[in-house]
Amino acid sequence: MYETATILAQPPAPGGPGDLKSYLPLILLFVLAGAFAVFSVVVAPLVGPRRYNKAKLDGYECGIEPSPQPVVGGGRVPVAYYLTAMLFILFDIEMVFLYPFAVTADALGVFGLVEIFLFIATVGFAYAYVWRRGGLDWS
Amino acid sequence: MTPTYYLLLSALLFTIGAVGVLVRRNAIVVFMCIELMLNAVNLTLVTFARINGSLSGQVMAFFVMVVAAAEVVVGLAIIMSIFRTRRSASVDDSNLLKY
Amino acid sequence: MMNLSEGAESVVAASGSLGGAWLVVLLPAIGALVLLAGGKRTNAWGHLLGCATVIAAFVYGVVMFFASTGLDAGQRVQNLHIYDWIPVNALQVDFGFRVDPLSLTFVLLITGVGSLIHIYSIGYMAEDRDRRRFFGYLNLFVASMLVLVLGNSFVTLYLGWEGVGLASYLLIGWYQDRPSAATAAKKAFLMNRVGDVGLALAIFILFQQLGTTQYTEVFAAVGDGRLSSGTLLAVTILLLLGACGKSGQFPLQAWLPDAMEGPTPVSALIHAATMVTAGVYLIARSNPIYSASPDGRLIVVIIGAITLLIGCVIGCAYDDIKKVLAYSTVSQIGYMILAVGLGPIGYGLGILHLLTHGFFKAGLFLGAGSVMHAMNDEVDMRKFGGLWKKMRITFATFTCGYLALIGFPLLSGYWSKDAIIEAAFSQGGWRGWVFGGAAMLGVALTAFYMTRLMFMTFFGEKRWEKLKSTDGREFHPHEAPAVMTIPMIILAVGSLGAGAYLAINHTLVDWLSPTLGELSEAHDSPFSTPVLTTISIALMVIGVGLAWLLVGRKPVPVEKPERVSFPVRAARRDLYGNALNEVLVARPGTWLTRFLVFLDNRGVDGAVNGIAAVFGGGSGRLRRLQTGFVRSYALTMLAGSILVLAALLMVRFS
Amino acid sequence: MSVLATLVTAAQPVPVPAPPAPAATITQPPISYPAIMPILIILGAACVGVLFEAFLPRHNRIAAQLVLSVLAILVAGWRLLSYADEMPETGTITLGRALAVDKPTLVLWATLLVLTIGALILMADRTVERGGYFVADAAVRPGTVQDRAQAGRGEMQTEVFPLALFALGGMMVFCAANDLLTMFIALEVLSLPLYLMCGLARRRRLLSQEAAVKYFLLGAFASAFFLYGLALLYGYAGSVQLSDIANAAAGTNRSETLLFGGLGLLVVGLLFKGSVGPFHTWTPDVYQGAPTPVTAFMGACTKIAAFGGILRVLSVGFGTTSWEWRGVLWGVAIASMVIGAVLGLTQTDVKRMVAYSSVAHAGFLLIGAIVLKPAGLSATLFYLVTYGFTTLATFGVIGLVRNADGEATHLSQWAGLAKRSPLVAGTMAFLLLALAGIPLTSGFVGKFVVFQAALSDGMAPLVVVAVLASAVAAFFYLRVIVLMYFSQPAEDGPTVTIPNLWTTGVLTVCVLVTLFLGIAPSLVLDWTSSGVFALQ
Repeated sequence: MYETATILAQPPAPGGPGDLKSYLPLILLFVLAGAFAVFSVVVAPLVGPRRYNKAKLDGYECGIEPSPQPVVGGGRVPVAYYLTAMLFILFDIEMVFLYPFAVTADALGVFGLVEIFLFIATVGFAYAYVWRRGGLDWS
Repeated sequence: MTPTYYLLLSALLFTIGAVGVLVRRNAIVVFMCIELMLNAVNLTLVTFARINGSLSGQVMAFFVMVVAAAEVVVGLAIIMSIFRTRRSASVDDSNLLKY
Repeated sequence: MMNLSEGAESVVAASGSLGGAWLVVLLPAIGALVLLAGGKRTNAWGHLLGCATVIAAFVYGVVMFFASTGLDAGQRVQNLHIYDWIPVNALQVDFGFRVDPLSLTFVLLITGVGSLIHIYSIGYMAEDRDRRRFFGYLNLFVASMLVLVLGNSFVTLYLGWEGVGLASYLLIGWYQDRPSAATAAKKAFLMNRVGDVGLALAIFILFQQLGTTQYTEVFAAVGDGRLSSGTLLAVTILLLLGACGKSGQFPLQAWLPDAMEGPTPVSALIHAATMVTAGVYLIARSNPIYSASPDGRLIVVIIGAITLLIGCVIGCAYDDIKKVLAYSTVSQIGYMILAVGLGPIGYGLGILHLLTHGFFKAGLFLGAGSVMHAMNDEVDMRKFGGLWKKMRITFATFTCGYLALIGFPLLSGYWSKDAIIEAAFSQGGWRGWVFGGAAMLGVALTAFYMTRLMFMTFFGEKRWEKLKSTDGREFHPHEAPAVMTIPMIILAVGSLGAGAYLAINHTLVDWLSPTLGELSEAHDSPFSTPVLTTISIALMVIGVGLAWLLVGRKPVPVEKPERVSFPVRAARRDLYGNALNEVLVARPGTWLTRFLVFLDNRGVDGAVNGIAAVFGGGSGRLRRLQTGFVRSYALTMLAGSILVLAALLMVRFS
Repeated sequence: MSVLATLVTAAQPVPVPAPPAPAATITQPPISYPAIMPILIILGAACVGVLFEAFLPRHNRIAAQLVLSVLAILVAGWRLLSYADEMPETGTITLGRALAVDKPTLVLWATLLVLTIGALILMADRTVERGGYFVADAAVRPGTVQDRAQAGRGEMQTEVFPLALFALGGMMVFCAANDLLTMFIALEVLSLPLYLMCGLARRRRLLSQEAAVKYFLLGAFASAFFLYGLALLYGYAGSVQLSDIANAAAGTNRSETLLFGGLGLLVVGLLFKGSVGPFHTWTPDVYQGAPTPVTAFMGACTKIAAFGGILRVLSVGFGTTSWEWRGVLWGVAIASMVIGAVLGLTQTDVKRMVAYSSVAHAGFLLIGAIVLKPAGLSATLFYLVTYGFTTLATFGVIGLVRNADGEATHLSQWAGLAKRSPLVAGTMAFLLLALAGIPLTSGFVGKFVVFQAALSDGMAPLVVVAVLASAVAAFFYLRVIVLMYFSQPAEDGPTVTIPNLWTTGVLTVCVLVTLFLGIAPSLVLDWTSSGVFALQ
C-alpha cells in the first residue's frame, strides 16, 4: 500500500529507502503514460489500416456529418466565424483580471485603479487594431 | 475529501493531455489536448493554494487562463491558415520539413 | 610575467631590438591583409608586396639575431608582453612572444627560406590568374607560423597552429578544378584535427593542473615536480599526438604525401621546410616536460623510428617525384622526432637536422618544381630521363640537395644525421641497437630511393621525347628563369655548407643551450664515432649502388608495370636467375613495400575514412529520426522529459 | 491500472489549514522605475506600433515602424547604460521581487537590444527581394492567383515590427524574472510573436506555415511542461520565488519528489527554448521554414534569453541542490553536443545545418550553465554574446544568396560561391570558422573560457567530450567552405544579392565583433565577469 499522502506531508528524510514509496506512483504514472504513448505511436501505423476519412479529421469527432465544403471560401463555417470566436475568447478572458481587482478594489487604493486602467488601455490598443483592420466587419 | 485526490486527478489529466498530443492527428484536437494539460496545471495550482493556505496559487491560475486564451488565439490563427491552404487539419500532412 | 622563472631558465623582459619582435609577425600579417582584402586592385604589385614583407621580416629577424648573440647566455631568453588576451579571474592568457635562441632560429628559417620561396613563386606562379591571392595565403602562412614559434604560451602556440593549418589547407586545395586537390585538402584538415584535439587536450590538462599555460610558469612547475608522472605521461602523449598530426608522423602521416597536390612552392615551404616541422618544434619547446618523463620520450622515439622507416620504404615505391620527396620528408622528420625523443642528448640535434633539412629539402622541392615547370607539370618520373643536359642549373642544385640528403660526407645531412645516429646508439642496451639500427637502415634506404629518383629523372634515356603530356602537348624541357634558379642556387649553397657551419664546434647547439639546455655528450655507444661514420657511409654507398644496379643500368619502362610495384618488376628483370638474392632481398622487400603502401592507403586512410564513415553513416541514419511529423517530435520530447525526470528522482532517492 | 486504483484508495486525509482572510489593505510594492525603464520603453513602443498598424496608411507603415522600433531600442539602451552606473553593486530586485535587475541582466539586456536592432534592419531590408522577406498579405492562401499577385507586390506585413518588439520585451523580462510565474508569462510573451513571425515568409509559404504550426504545437507542449513544473514547485515551496524555492530546499517537510519532479519539468520547458538536445527537434524544421531574418532573430536572441533564464533558475533557485541534478544535466549536455555535431554532418540545407550547429552550441552553453560559479556565469554570458553576433551575421549572409525562387539554401547551390562572390564567401567562411571555434575568432575564446570554467569545477570528462564534439562539428562547417572554394559553380547557380547599406552595416558590425572578440575579448569578458546574480 502506497501512502500517497506522504507526497505532501513527509519528514525531510534525505535518501532513505523508505522514500522510494512516495515517488513511485508518479514515476509509474509517467512510465505508464510514456509506454502507452510509445505503444500507440509505434503500433498504430503498423497494425492499423491507413485510411483517412473526413470523420477522423473532423474537428470534434462527434455530432452530425459536416456538409460538403466549397473549394473556395471558408468551408462549412466561414472564416469570419472563427475570427469572431477568437476575438471573443481573447477579450472575454482578459477581463478575468477585473474580478480579483473588483474584490480587492478598496484595499488596492488609487494605485490599483491606475493599474487596471492601464491594463484596460492595453486591451484598448488591441481593440483599436482589430477595429481599424476590419476584424469586426462581418462580410 | 482530501486534496490529494485533486492532485492525482490533475496528474491524470495532464498525462491524458500529453498522451493525446502524441496520438491524435487532428491539429485542433492536439491543441485541445495541450489546453487540457494547461487546465490540469490550473487544478494543481488551485489545490496547492488550498493546501498551502495562500491565495497566490489561485491568482496564478488566472494568469494561466489568460495566457492559455492568448495561446488559443495565436494557435487557432496559425492552424486555420494552414488548414485553408491544405484543406486538412492533420498534423501528419504537414511534413515537408524533415531530415 | 617577467622574471618569473626559476629552475634552469632565466627569463627577462624583452628590450632593444628584441622588443620589436612583434614587427616580424606584423609585416607578413599586413601583407596578407592587404592582398586578401585588397582584391583585384592589388593584382599588379601584389606579388612584390608579398615578397617585400617577408624579406623585411627576414632582415629584422637577422637584426634580432645579432642583437641576441651580443647578449650573455643568461639574457637570451626574453619575454615580450604584448597584451592580456583572455584575462578572467582564474584564467590569464597573455598574448606575448618569447624571443629566445630557439624561436629566433625558427624565425630565421621561416623568413629566410620563406623569402626565397616567395621569390621563386613569382616565376612559378606567373601564369596563374590568382597569383595575388596565392601570395596572400603564403603571407598568412608565414605570419601564423611566426606566431606559432614566437608565442610565449601554449595557447598562443595553438593560435599559430590553427592558423598554419588553415593556410596549408587553403594552399593544398589551390588547384580547385582538380577533385584530388579538394580531397587532399580535406584529408589534411581531417587528420590535422585529430592531432589538434590531442594538443587542445594537453593544453587543457596543463591548465587544469597548473592554472596557467605560459611556458615560463608551466616549465617552472614541471621542474618543481608539481605534476604526477601519470599526468606528465598523458601530456607528453597528447602533445605527441598533436605533433604527429602536424608533422605527418605515424599513424597520421598519410595526409602529407597527398598534400603535394598543392603548388610546388607550397610543398617546399609548408610541407617540407617549415610547417611540418612544427611538431619537432613543439616537442623541443616542451623539453622540460619531456625531460621529466622518460616513458613519454620512449614513445616519441618509437614513433620517430617507425615513421622514418615507413617513409623510406614507401619512398622506394612511388614514381611521382613529389610523392617520393614527400615520403622522404616524412622519413626525415622521423629522424628529427627520434632525435628530440632522445632527451637532452638529442634536442639540439633534432633542431640541427631540422635546419639542414629545411635547406636541402626546400631546394629539392624547388628543383622538382623546376623540372615540372619544364615538363608541362608532369610528375611521373617514368616519363622523365636524361634531363641533366637540358636543365643544368636545376641538375646541379638538385644534386647538391641530393647529396646532402643522403648524407654525403661533409655536406649538411652528413653532420646532422650522423649525430642523430650516434645519439641513438648511445641510448645503450636494446634501445641503442634498435633505434640506432633503425636510423642506420634508414641511411641505406634513403640513399636507395633518392638515387633511384636521380637516375629516373636526370639520367638514362630521354623517354619524354616519344611521349606527349596528358593535355596533348609535346615536352620541350628548358631551364627555369632566373627568378626561380637563384633561390635554388642559394638553397643549394645552404645544403652544401650549412651543416658544417652549424655543427662544427657545436655552434648551433651552444647557441640553443639557453633554451634546450646543454648538450650532454654521447656515451655508452657500442661504436666509436669514426666507426659509426664509416658504417653509415658504407651503408649509403650500398644504397646508391643497389639503386644503380636496379635502376641505373637498365632502361626504365615508361608504363608502370601493371598491378605490380616497381621493385617486383626490377627484381624480375635485373635479378633474373639470382634466386637467392630474390628470395632473401627482393621478395621480402617487395612484400614489405607493398604491405606498407597498402597499410598507408587502406589501413591508415581506412581508419580515418572509417571514423568519418561511422559518423557520416550514423548521422545519415539518425537523420531519418527527424521524420517531419510533429507527433514524433513531441514523442522525442516526452521521452526526453521522462528520462530527465526519472534520472533526477533516481539520483535523489537511490 | 491497478496502480492507479492503489493510488486513489490509499490516499489519507491530511489536515488542511484554512486559507487566511485577505488582508484589509494591500501595500503597494516599491517599484524602481529606472531599473525597469528599458522594458517599459520596449513594450510601450510595441503598443504604439500596434496603434501605428491601426491608424497609419499602408505605404507609411514600414518606415514609421522601423524608425519607431529602432528609436525605442536606442532610448532603451540609453536608459540601460545610464542605469548601469547608478545600480547598486548587488543589483536591484523590484516589482515585489518579480524582477531582478543585476549585472548579468544588464549584460543580457544590452546584448539583446543590440542584436534586435540588427535583426530589425535585416527584416526591413527590401533590396534583396522586392517587398522584403515577409508576405504582403498573410491571409491570402498560398498557391492561389492572389498569392502569385502578391508575391510581386512591394508591400509586407509590417506587424512583424511590433511583434519583434513584444518578443524582445518578453526576452528581457525572461532574463530578469525572479519568480517562475513572471518567467512563464515572459516565456509566452516572447514565444507567441515568434510563432506568428515564423509563418510570414514571402516565398515558400507552405514551408513557412508548416514551421509556424510545428513551432507552435511543440512550444505550447513545452510550456505546459514548464507550467506543471511550476505548479509542483509551488506545492513544494509554497511560493514560486526562486529564492524561496532555494530556501525551502534547505528545510521543509514536503516531499522532495515535488522538488525534483518540478525541477525536471521546469528544465524541460527551458531546454526546449534553448533548443538543447533531445528537446531540439523543432529547431531544424523551424529554422529552415521561417523567414531568414526571423531565423536570425530567433537563433541569436531566443538562445540568449533562454540561457539567461536557465542560468538564473539553476544558480538562484537550485544552487543548493546542484549535487542531485548536475549529473542529469551532464547527460543532457553530452546528448545535445553529440546530436548537434553528428546530425549536422549530413545536412544538405544550410539553414538546417546551422540549426544543428546551434544544438551543438546549446550543449556547450549548458556546460557553462551548470558550473554555477562566477567563472561559469561570466564564461556562459561571454559565449552567448559571441554566439549571438556570429549567428545573426550567418543568417544575414544566408539570406543574400538567392536565385529566381528566392533563397538558395540547398548546399549544392552554394558550390563555387567563392568564384561568384568572393566577399560573401569569405565572410561566410569566417563566420563558419567562428562557429567552429578556430582561434582569432570569438568562437574560440568563447569555447575556451567555458571549457576552462568547467575544468576548474571538476568537469574534465565533460570537457573532453566537448572538445571531441567540436572537432566533429568542425567538419560540417568545413564542408561548406570546401563547397564554396573548391567546387565548380553550377551553371544556374544562385547569385548574391547586394543588400542595402543598412544590412551591409549590420553584417559588417557583426563580423567585426566576431573578429574583435577573438583578438581582444578582455573588454567584454571584464563586463560579463563584473557581477553575479542578485539573490533575494
